[in-house]
Amino acid sequence: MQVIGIIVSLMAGGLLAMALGPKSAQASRLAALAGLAVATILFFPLLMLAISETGSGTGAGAVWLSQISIEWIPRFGIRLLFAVDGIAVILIGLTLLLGYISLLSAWSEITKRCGFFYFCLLFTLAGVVGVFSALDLFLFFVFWEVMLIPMFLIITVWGHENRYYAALKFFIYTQASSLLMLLSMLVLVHMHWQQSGTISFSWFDLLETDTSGRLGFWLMLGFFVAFVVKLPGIPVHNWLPDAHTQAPTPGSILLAGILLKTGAYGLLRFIFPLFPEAALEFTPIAMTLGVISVLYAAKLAFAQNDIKRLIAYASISHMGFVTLGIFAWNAISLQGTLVQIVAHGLSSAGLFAIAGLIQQRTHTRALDELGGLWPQVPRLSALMMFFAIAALGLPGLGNFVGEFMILLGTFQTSPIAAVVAALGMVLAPVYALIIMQKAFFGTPSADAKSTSVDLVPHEIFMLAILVVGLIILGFWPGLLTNLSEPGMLDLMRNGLPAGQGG
Amino acid sequence: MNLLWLIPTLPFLGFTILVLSSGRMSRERARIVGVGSVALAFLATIYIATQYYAAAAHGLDHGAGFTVSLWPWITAGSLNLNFSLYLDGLSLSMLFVITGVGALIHLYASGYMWDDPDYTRFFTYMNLFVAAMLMLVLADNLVLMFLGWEGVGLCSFLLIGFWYKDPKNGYAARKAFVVTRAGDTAFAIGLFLLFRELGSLEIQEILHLAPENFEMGGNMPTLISALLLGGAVGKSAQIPLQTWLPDAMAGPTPVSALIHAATMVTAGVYLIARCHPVFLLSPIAMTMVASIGLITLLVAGFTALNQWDIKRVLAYSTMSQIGYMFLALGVEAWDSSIFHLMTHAIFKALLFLTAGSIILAMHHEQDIRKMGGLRKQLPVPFWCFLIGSACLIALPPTSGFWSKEPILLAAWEADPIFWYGAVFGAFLTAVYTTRLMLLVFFGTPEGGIPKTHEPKGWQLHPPLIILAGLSLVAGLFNLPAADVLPHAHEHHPPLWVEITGILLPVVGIFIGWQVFLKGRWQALRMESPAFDGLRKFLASGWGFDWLYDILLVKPFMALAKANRNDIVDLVPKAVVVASSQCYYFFSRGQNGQLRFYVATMAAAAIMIISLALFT
Amino acid sequence: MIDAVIIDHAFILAGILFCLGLAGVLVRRNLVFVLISLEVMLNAAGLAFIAAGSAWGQPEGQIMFLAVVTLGAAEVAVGLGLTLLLFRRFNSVDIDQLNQLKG
Amino acid sequence: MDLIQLLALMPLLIVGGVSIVLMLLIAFVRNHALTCFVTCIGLLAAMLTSINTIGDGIIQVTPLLVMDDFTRVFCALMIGISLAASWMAYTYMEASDEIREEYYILLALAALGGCVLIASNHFASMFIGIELLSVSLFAMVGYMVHGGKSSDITLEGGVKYMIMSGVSSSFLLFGVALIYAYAGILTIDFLAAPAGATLSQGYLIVGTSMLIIGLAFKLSWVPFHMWTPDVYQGAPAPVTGFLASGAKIAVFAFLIRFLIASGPDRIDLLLAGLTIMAVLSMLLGNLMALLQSNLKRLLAYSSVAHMGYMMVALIAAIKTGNISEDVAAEAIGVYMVAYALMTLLAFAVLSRLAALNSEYETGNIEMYGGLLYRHPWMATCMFVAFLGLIGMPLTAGFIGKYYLMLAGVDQQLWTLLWVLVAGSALGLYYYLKVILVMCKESQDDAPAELETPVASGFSGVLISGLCLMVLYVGIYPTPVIDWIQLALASL
Repeated sequence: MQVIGIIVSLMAGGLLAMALGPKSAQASRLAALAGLAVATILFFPLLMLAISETGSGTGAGAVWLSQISIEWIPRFGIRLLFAVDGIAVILIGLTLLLGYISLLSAWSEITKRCGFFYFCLLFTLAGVVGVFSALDLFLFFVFWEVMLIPMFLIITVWGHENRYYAALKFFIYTQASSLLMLLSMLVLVHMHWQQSGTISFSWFDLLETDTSGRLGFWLMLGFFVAFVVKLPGIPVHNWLPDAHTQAPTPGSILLAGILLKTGAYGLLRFIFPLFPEAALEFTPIAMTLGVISVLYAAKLAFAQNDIKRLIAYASISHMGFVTLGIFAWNAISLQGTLVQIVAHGLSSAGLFAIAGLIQQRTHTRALDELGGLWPQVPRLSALMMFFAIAALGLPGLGNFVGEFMILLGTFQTSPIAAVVAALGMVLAPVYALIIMQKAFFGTPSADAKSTSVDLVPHEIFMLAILVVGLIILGFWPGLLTNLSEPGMLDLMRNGLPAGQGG
Repeated sequence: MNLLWLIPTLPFLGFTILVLSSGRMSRERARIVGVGSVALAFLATIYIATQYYAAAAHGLDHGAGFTVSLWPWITAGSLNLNFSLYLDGLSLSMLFVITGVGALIHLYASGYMWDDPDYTRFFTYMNLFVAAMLMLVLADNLVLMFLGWEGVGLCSFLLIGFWYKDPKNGYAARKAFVVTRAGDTAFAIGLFLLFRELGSLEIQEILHLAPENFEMGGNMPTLISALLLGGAVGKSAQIPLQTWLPDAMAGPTPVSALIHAATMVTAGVYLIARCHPVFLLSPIAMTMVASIGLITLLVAGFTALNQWDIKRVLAYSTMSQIGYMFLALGVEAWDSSIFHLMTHAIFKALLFLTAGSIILAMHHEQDIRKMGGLRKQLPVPFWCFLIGSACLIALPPTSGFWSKEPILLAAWEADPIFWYGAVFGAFLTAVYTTRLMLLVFFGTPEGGIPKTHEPKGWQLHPPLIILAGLSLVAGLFNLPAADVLPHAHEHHPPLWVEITGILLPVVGIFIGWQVFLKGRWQALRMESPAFDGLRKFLASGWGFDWLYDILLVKPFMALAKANRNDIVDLVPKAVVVASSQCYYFFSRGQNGQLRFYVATMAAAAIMIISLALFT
Repeated sequence: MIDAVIIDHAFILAGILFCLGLAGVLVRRNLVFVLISLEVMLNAAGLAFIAAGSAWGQPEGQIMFLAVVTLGAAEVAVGLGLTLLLFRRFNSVDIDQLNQLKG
Repeated sequence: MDLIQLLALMPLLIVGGVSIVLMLLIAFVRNHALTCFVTCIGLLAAMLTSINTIGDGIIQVTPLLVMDDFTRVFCALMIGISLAASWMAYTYMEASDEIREEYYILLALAALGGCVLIASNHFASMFIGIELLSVSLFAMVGYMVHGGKSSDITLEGGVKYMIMSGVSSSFLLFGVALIYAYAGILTIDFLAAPAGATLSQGYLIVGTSMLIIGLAFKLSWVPFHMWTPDVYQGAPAPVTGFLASGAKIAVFAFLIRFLIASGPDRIDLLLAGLTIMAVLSMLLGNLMALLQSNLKRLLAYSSVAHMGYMMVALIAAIKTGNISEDVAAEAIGVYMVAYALMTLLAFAVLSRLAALNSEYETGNIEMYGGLLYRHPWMATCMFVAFLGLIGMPLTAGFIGKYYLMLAGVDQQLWTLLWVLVAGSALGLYYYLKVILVMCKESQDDAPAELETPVASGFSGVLISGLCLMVLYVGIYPTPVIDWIQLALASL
């Protein structure tokens, strides 16, 4: 029930911000903040419920924390089915947190048409929260597509130099691939209709359909393509670097922090449980894709000259680990995937926020034009150092815990994939530290316009939240993994083919 | 005993205070926090040690460790690691080395770095380093050790690249980080293999489970030990992954003393000592460890002979001394290798710090060709350097002798070839140490004895003197590590072996004296053009740098430059071109001619009717 | 009932008429003549109706023919209106001038 | 034709009456506002009567027309579309110096033609309906001939439509004649009625094919689509709106009735031709629209593509045999409603803007640069229309596309579904291009515009109404689905 409250309050906040927009930018910011605050207040009971569930510690807590189902289109058994389990609570929490971060970063960066910007921002958040909590496939698809529009607008209206190309590419990639998902969803529902006589779109009913065989494989492939495009996996990742370089900083934070996670969540929730046999058969190929994304994206990241583009490729490399973790499909790698998702959300949000701050100060993103920033902006550089280290997976921070658990889990299923992916850990410092070397160390290049003032309090506060988040995730991942324990075990049981036990 | 968690938290606390102050703290307060935290950690270690001995005294069976479990760290499925510290003889002795030598080096550094603008930043990194090293040593499970392992690597990166103005330092720092990270990846893969085979990553559990699950000499223990060895080799700068240590000298000298002599580089030795039951299960791994030690020992020895930078000579000598420790581990002289680790930490720190004073006195001049005859102007550094060199050469009364001798004897016991190599290494050490001594303190460089003014300050001399005293006396301590590690069986090699072991260094000193001070047998100095190729080869660390450059770095850079914007981008571009070509092709058909439209309509009609009729 | 053969002949004639009309529309450039060929095509259809009607001996055929003729007339009326406008605008009735809308 | 049957025909009568009343009204007083008002009220009355007579059972009025729920629902839709066409024409006509009143008479006649077509289950009434619809459209397409400089392209559009439509009607007629020769009856369920066939099967095949060719022209399926872009660009915006939605919906409604009437043993030979046409429509429609620079031409090709999408459901309907209770017919019905709403919304906004500056209609898409900042509400409505055409969820377009896909999946039409997915993926580009242009920050000065057009509020109401309906059908489609099911049940 609270989930609908969260979505509605976010939308209301957005509309209010838009209404107040023309009057004063400050009013629209406060309206947006109010919307987000109400959403967080509604989120807390859900969190408390989740924590109390894990209190039982034995992981036997109830899987589904809150479930609500309202009839929508009776002709096809489509229902407004919102259900939240441990995994969804964590991801919604991450969305709200990054909502605050992008709001804070939009405080100084977005000047024109603020009302409309906060409208788009909050609607993206609402769409993403919807994706994480919708368990009726039709409803999931609706949220999956609806969250695209505000993001598209953010890139188009407030983006940088050639934002139209980037927005167009972003929209077409995701929309075209989700058409494939729509097709496979419909065929799946049709199979369920033939096998069980009732037509329904709910995830719970569709779990029972027997999807072994050639058709099942094609359906799984349809879903897989849609999620890998969003993830993004290697063959279909080209939209991310362009979208990130051209999006405004709050836009990049949203895009990297949350929108990529919907792809990972989709893989987690829909591939294995609905198509156990097909997914098992597809695992080797998926793992090779994952490994290639890790290594190829890392190499590309190293070669980039634009900071945001470099960080974008770094995100692709981190998301390569997620594909690996999911297709290993055992308890350790799945929990690792969740930790990796949250950690990547925080660290890439931090990296993009700082890239934005650098651009605000030096009006350039090109690494060869930057240099010797450390003496001018020591605090900003120290924070950038922290996030760069988090990105390369230093133990004690969230990314390492995620990557380590994924690799540990993947090693059980296919050692070769894990070993080759572990090379990614060697390449990570190569691209992460190149930013530090080119932008922060060394002497400032001759024409560098050094009018940069160090961090302003609200910027530090924004980055501090992320730093604390990463450290907590690094030292106490238990806080997260306990929450998702029941949900993950239940998911795993559904994901294993009929034959194999738990 | 349950105050054990205090030891790593004190330096970490120092680190957090310095970070949060972020530049607003004055130098004095920064110094107190920086040095104080490590000193307090040392006191805590002493307190813990007294409790440890007290427990050992009334009947706690020897070698039994004491664990303090703080909170559940990573729990998922069958993996549940918790954040717990483990103390036993081995880790206690390591604690002594880290906090003891660390505190002295911090004290020295507070004077040495006094006029450096980023004073607080320096101590922030140093405290973080000590905290990470303590975490590494006290970790109860291998993943926590990995946390310390990588934390140490990070701090070495930060400290090597401390003077970031000069891009070369940045490059050296990144090189160190990436090379050690390669080793760490091997270590991580070893962990995965261990987890898959034994189902647990707790060190104590592994040490019990390993003998039961693996048979002696099987390929699983060999593979695991090889991987762990990979990690150790990366961190301790042994043969395959040693190219980063000489470049690491770009950092300030106290950093080189603390990290690249006393503590970090010994992490590999500690790892192998800690996991010795696994290594014992595969003789092949043991011989690998020993041979790596031997080869590094010799390669480093030869290279040190041809170095002109004072810190690089000491770096290569560290590399060769750690070679000795690996050799000791390889020939199952476990406790003597840890003992050598302790003594080496002391006298190598002493040598580095004195070198620091000399460099400071010579206005940051590190090239020993420009130095000479400094013994009068710098008395304290001269005597300390002399004692340090004596220990390095392992002359009888010094601690160096007490720790190196058993290694040689154990080497003979295991395999005479190891002994011959080790002894020749000792001879080389004697030669290059004497060379260093003479070139810096005796004789006169061409431009006359340079004007130096010795840096004053109460923080500089006391640590040197304490370290000098310790390096003389350290031979007598018996480390608690002995009761954890298996006892080396008594060596009783033939008499001539012992005598050559002792005499050869003296011969080395004599030759060094003759060649470098008396100027005889100039050919030996290999400066004539005939030896040019050989000298350049030896000076560059036997060409490993060149090799890795060709094998790895160049192809990666070329590949990166080749497709800066990745080729997969061509696919969407191709789709765009194809569809616009189709557009142009069909739009030619739409030419606005009415009669053409009717014609197409008629043609289509005929097609459909015929299709209907004839199919 | 007239046997099938005669009906076939009638329909062949109607078919030929239809194709001639279609050819007329294709070939002629003058709008008036295009309208005439349109009429020819419509009447061919009308003829077909009559033939079909007589084949079945039902009056529908001829009723349909009447409907065809009237509606054809309506069409041509509007067509001639447009021809008038075309002449006034381009002072010629050549339909090849109308090729501005393309691409 | 007793009283009950007459009353049953009430919606058609009212629409016919409207056209006559208009003619008389114009004879006395030429007042644009009054004419428009009368048309709207008349059409509204017709629509309401047809809506509340739903459920009165099937009344066969003369062998030609049948008034069952199907006719009532789709007549209501048809009249509603023409109401919208007249409503949006008011602002458009105010801005032009053309003589305005005759447009509404033609519109009423066209609506009447459409309703006759929908109500007909006899070839004679079908033919009359189509001819009435087409001939009135000839005049409407070429309506703005006297107006300013763009008049010669309107004339060109009119002539082209007239000739092509004439050819296609003759094809239609010849086909009907051949069918009549073969089956001996002129009602549309000739396939089901096994009259004593004396002539060879060939007559039937050629006859049906020519019938389908005639209808294909009207629905602008690909080989017969050549006229669509030129006529859409040439005709004035409200007429194009009506042409794109009204004309097509009426013919499609007739097709459904024809398929259901012809019962299970329909001719499978149509499948091959239809599948090819469907594939070509979907691919060519989208491909040709990719780099279009004129908005109306772009919408023309998009309508070709959308007709292609609807053919998927049509083919699925043909293959299922008994059509009434399955998904395919519903898919066609729902898609018709959705498509009509979206196209009308797009053209309503276009004609409203064309009233401000004729360049919006005839000029390049760049004219719409920065529209989001000059006319926010207009841009948002256009935005919703295009998102609908893309098939974005929460718009009617998505419900329509979802239904089509389900119908396709139901009959395992894998190739068609793949082409549908590829086509709509291609289609994304040009719809997004327009949306992007609207969001573009246009540096050069805004195009010269009249101050707010006359009675902008009047057309604003229509646009907002249509926009909300597109979203309403998208968010809560059940009422529309129930209507369509009701209509199909009574066939």
